[in-house]
Amino acid sequence: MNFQEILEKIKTKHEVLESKEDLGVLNAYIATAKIAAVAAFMKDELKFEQLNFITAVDFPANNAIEVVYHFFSYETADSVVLRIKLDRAKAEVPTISGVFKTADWHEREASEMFGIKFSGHPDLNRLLLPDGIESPLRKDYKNPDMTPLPKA
Amino acid sequence: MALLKELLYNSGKPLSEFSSWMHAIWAGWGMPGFLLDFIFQLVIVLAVTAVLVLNALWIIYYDRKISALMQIRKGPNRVGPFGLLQTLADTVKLLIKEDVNPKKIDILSFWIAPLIIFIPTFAVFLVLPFGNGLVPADLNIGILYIIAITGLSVIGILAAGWGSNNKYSLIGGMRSAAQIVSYEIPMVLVILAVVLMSGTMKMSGIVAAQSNRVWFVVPQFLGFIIFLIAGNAEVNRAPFDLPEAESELVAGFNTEYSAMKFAFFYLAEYTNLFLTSAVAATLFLGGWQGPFLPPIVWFFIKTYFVITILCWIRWTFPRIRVDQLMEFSWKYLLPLALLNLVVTAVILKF
Amino acid sequence: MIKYLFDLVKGIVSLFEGLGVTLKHCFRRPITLQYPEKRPDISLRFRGRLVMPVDPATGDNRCTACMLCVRACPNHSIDVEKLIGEDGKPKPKVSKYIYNLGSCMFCNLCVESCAFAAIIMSDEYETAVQNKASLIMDLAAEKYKLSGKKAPWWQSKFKQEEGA
Amino acid sequence: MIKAPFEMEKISDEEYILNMGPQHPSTHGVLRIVLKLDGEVVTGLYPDVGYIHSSVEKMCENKKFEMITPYTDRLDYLSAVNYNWAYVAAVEKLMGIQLPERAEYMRVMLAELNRIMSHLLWYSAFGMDVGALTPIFYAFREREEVIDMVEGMTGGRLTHHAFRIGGFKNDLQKDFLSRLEKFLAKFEDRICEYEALLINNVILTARTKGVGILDKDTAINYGVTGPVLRGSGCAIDLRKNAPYSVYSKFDFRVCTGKNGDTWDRLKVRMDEMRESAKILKQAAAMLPAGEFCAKVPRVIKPAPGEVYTKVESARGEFGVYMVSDGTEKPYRIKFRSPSFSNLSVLKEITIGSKIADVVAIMGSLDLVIPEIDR
Repeated sequence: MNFQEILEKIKTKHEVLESKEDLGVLNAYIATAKIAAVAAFMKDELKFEQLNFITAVDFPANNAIEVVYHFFSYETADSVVLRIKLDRAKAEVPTISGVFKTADWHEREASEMFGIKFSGHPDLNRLLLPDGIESPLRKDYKNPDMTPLPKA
Repeated sequence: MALLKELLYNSGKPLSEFSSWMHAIWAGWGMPGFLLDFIFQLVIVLAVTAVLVLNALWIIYYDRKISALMQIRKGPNRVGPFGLLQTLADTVKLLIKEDVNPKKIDILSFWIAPLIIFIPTFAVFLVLPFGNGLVPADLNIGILYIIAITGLSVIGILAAGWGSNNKYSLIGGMRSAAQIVSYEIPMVLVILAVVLMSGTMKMSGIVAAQSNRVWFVVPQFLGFIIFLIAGNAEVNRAPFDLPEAESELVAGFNTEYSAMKFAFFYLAEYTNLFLTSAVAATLFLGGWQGPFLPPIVWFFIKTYFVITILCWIRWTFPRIRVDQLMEFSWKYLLPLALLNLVVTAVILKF
Repeated sequence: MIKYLFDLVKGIVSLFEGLGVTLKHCFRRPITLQYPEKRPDISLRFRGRLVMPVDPATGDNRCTACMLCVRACPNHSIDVEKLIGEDGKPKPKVSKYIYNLGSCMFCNLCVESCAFAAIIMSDEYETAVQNKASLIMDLAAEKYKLSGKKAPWWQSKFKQEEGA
Repeated sequence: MIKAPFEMEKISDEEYILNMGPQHPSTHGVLRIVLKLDGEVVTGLYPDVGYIHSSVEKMCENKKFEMITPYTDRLDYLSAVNYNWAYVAAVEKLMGIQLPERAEYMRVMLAELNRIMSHLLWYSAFGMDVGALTPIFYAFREREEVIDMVEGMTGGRLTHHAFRIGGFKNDLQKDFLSRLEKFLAKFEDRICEYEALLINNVILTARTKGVGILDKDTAINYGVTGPVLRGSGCAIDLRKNAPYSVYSKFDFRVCTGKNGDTWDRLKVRMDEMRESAKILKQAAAMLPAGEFCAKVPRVIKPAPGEVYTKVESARGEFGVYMVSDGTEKPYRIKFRSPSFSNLSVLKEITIGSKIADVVAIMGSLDLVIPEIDR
């Protein structure tokens, strides 16, 4: 399937806000509240069984954090990226850990790294970071301990 | 020369002659006889202990060399010629190290555990016939004594596990207790079959019973195998090294032990290995009997043969799981040992 | 029942197979390398610590203090100070080449970036030192003499590799 | 690094908490597993990761593209070549660099040698986990040979920094192919020896068969990849399913297990070593002459865009998600590491088994902690 076909298929059931092609891979923007339903649709109907990863990209210029869901289908070897645009100040998105178990840890990681709240997540505890470090992967993160390496 | 030969080949007679000769002199000085007996026994105990400690050091070296041979490496070769002094150096290092007592330990059981393990291990050797008549104390119930005393070490392991105040130690101690208790039974049943065949519980008697007939390993082959397995389990060596399973329980019951106390455990472990092998050699391989060489040499050759087999097994097999360990003992070894006993009894009767 | 017995026999056979493997290895040559006395034969391209060897042709290092290696280093392990001549102007020569072994990750990017092959990853692999301060070293002052099989390779500016 | 949730819960009188790690002989790194135990039976489990989190992703945002390759070595120090590959392929895809044929084959050869290296280390470590102390010496004997070969090619023994963007820095060393041939000639027999010593041993099969059963659907649902997934009976291998580089030209089998238990995972890895040897033989025969590096601009500035490249590493699917904004440095890099997902399934397959099984199952998952923590 090329990206156009996949896009058409998603569009039959769910609304796609915006879409683009990036090196042959479909990037579809989904409404925030819809993500769990779309993920379930991807898994059950379109046979995208594998969720490769969930992460986020911070765009302070647009005041947006984009959550990226990367799917892969073992049958057709196609990839699809679903994206959600979030407000940087109020980043909250429903969890899809009920659909994909692998989302559990990936959401925890994205949550602590970007300060995104995944509402409905069963165990949104810290995964990798110790207490006291808040969303280090945001572009405006400043840590007083973070000094540049000494010049040799 | 003749005396030396006599001493080597038929140690009992010259020793008793020497003893009565000393008694005569002693009585001439007007001293009570029991005092001399006491001194004699003290000397014997010290001699046996010294021999065993040195022997344990040598076994450690031997084990390491065997493992090196199997693992295509060279093993200890730095301290002394061929690394012979390596284990001595290790022991000295352990003895002079700082003695660490962790917080919140049960100090009494923590301290007493190495001793409880160490002492019975050495006490057992009093009834082992090293050569013809070379028995420190030839008890009538020698084999019973061995079974009874070796059973004591489980208390030490439990005490170590409990006293360390460490969950790994506790699990290790518990595993060890369960393991020793369940493997003792098939072992005792096998020994019982041997006793049936020889008609005595005296260790020297069991050896003597094998002199005119074949060694018991032939009629009691199944028994010998069961004894090796159970004995291997009793000394907590791979594949039955669950109490100190490194990858699961860090070091099991000796997780918290260091320095001298650890050295005690270590020496006791290898002495136990020697003990099991020696008992196997005595019960099944004809003890000290053998042509040409002096009896004591034969005794050690046979013992080391068994040790080599146990080492070979240790360095080849993975560890067994705890429930399988119990299952193996109760479901396979025990019925087999019982069968062995019954068949032996029936054959002897008819 | 037959399957049970079959499995039992198979299990026992598998035990003896394992014993056979270890027994077979008893008669193979040990692979031990008695380390401090015998050294491993390390390859030509091995990346040990960074050195700035003295070129025997000129008796000095080849560095021109162009800072390419400083820019190529991923974790700022290299710092270069240019030689200031008597007239107060910087010369294309290095006065101090400071290398932090502690943060170096032996990626070879500095050597690859160098246009003059002034630096090379040596075959020194025993780089432990007593204190952290001695991890930071001045390579220009060290006047390292490259020897062994790396020397001709470096002489040819990494152009030609000898046989092996 | 948090307190495990069930620590706060009420624990019955029969149960207790055991901290396995962060320093424990069988967690293979700095991993803490909190176990709730009833005697020896595991009733609760909570993996606690992050002890060596080094924020590689943040670091990479401040590095130029060519500087990041050595960092990917350090994510998984056991199969560094494959990790290089995923990263380098991402940049190449963004820049549209076409590799010369020879470079592709060289990459395949190094990657397969690397897979053998990693599996051999796994084999020895697993032997240690289950209490067999001899396999490590046999496996390391072969591993040394492989490492020597890769060292001769790249210069590094563990963190090879093997690939550069666009190909290689050096050609294969002259004796590489002859050494490879010599090694492959005896490797098959050696694998049989390994299997006789450990994998087929009845004690081990009794310990691992029917233990830690991971069924197909759960595995896919948890995003498990690599030998663990194939052990569950899923014939999914990125080298076959989404062939990258020249993998489609080789004839090899995707090894799978039947029941998804621990033993299947072991067997899959042993078979995979054989398949890797097969690929190596073919690659050595097919290796074309020519250039080993493509023409790469001196300053690496990919076009703006996003890319996700994935390779089948020794542990599973390793992917690099890269966002470029057209500068010399990546805007965002995400490393999708296989052990991260593989560890998350541990709780699912361990509860109800014994402590010894936890160790065996963890060994069969073949975790490398730095790539989980990153």
